[in-house]
Amino acid sequence: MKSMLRTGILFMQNQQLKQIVEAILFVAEQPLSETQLLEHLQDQKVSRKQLSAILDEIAADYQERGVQLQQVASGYRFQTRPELGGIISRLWQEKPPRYSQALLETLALIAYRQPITRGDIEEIRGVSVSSQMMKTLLERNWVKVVGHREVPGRPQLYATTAEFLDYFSLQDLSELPAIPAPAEKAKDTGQTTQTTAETATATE
Amino acid sequence: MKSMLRTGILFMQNQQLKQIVEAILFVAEQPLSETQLLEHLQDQKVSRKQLSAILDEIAADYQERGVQLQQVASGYRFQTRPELGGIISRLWQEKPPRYSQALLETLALIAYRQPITRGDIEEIRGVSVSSQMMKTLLERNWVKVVGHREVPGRPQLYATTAEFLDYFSLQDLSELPAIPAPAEKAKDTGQTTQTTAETATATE
Amino acid sequence: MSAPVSGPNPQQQSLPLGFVRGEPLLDKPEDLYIPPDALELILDSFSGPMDLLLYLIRRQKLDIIDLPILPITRQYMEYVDMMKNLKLELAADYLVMAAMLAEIKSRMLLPRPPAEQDEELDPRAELVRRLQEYEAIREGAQYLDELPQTGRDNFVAHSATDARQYVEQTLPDITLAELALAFSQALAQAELQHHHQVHREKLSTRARMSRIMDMLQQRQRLRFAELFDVSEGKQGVVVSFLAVLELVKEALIDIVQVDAFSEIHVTNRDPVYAEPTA
Repeated sequence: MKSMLRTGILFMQNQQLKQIVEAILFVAEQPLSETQLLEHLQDQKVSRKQLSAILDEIAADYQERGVQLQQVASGYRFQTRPELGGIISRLWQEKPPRYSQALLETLALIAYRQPITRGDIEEIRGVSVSSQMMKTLLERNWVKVVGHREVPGRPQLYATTAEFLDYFSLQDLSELPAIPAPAEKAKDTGQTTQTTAETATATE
Repeated sequence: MKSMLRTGILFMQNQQLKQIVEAILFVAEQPLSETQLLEHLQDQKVSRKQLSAILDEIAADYQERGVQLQQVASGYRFQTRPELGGIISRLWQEKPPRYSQALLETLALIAYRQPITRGDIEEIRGVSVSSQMMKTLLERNWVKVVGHREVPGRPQLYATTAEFLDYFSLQDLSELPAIPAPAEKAKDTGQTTQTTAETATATE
Repeated sequence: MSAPVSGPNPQQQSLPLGFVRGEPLLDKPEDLYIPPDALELILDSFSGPMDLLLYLIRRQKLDIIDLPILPITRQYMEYVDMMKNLKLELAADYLVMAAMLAEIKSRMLLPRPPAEQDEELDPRAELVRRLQEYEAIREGAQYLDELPQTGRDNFVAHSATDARQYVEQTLPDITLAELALAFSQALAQAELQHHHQVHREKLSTRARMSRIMDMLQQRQRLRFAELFDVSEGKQGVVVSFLAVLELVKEALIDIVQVDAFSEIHVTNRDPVYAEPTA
């Protein structure tokens, strides 16, 4: 009878200790070592051995859960299951940014007027083309340098890449939508819209 | 045999969903609403009903653990058992903030009698409300300006926020313990009283 | 209005005043004697004149509804007088209340014509209303203080995660339609800037150059004849020819003829150009 009572108390204590250790680990900003945990549990008079057992129990409890008790160099911490990384990462997934009008026009000029130098683009657009913009297009692998124009300074000539065609699901450049001549554009808005709409559908 | 298999697959799916929901809630920086959770689970094709059941299961799983699933105004979050507060707060050197009687009274007036102007607060408390105190409440995001009363000077109307409810682990204002309704103003009709009470309920 | 504010409730009476530096300040100044150096503490312990007023009423176990204005005013004034001597700036709000109490008192002391008496409200009514509301709010403040607070009673649980490494950097999307639109916008811009005719002329050769380069991008080697479209007429052939010459001049293409009178081929210049060392 007495021993049953004692077991009961021990169970209670054990459960409460588990709760405390668990809660501390979930609230701490850093992993906690056994020594640090023992310090926090001074008032509970826990032995190192007892703590080890409790940590083992917690680890077992969380074996099949979304987060697990993990021992790392500086101690214990809870961590999400490794295989959930992909799904969880959506929490931080940001909406893709948008390219500026300047970048779109630069890319369009390279696509429709390749091979073309930065100077050519600047002349047509009437504003300077930033190095950052060219870098973005080169990094995206939509644009590459195909040569140099043999004039003073030997400016690089830009052209579009196979990746560019792939991205827009084009077989070759001749499939680029026809552009209404600038003069007609003002009158012929209906046509433009249609072309645009068709192409848009084809792209998706 | 087939049905056993099917049950097995369902169990698997359910367990995995539980793991995902659990993990997401443990790493999210803010409480997550059911709608937000459903968004994160788009690929898993979870219905709202299914999610509700999963959340119930998780809540039950954690019933006796050191941390528990808690529903607050802006959604679900895991938080430590209330009775462990004392032990856990000792982990940090700094004492948890204690709010002055003046601040609590001001906050209570806004919570129970919202929307309310600073003038109203001053009238009831018989003392001018310092700008510092309003700044503290606004900076803690417990209180926000929800409009202006259309009287000369157009004083700002204050109301409590979802963060206020989250802080006190409340889901909505109706969970605040009831206090006696405001007495009618000597000159006014009973209309005023009723309006105030209704508005307070409708706000959140 | 349903809840009458009960006066002699010892439970409530002991709650409101709170603590002054850890010492409960309940019925201590029973006879209203306040040692001068304790005044500041007492001021701090009341959150305002309503608080003090309520304290005085409760201490006397009096009912708010039947506010005994004369003794309360007298006691209140004694407090305020002491404050005035010591901490005037702190007592400003208390003075306003003192004035209000004095006004109510005087109105109650003055005899009134019987006709007026029916209509006019009890001068205490407004103060009673505010006291009742204040008492309710103080109850609410008490409730708030007792609610579990995040960071005091419960703590938000967080788990570490390695999931951040799976966050993909998403790149902006463009549709063909956007690209085409951007091109026509760039051209429209150019139209505004350049003289119409010069521009046209220049573009036609350059467009043909691009087309030849385009063709060479898809196929390394083209027959010379493929560069010309007879349906374009003489002018078209001339433009194509000029474009080829320009491309050769700019060293972008090579023209190859193995033997005399054999087929002429146009090839892309050395692919080495694509490399950064070029």
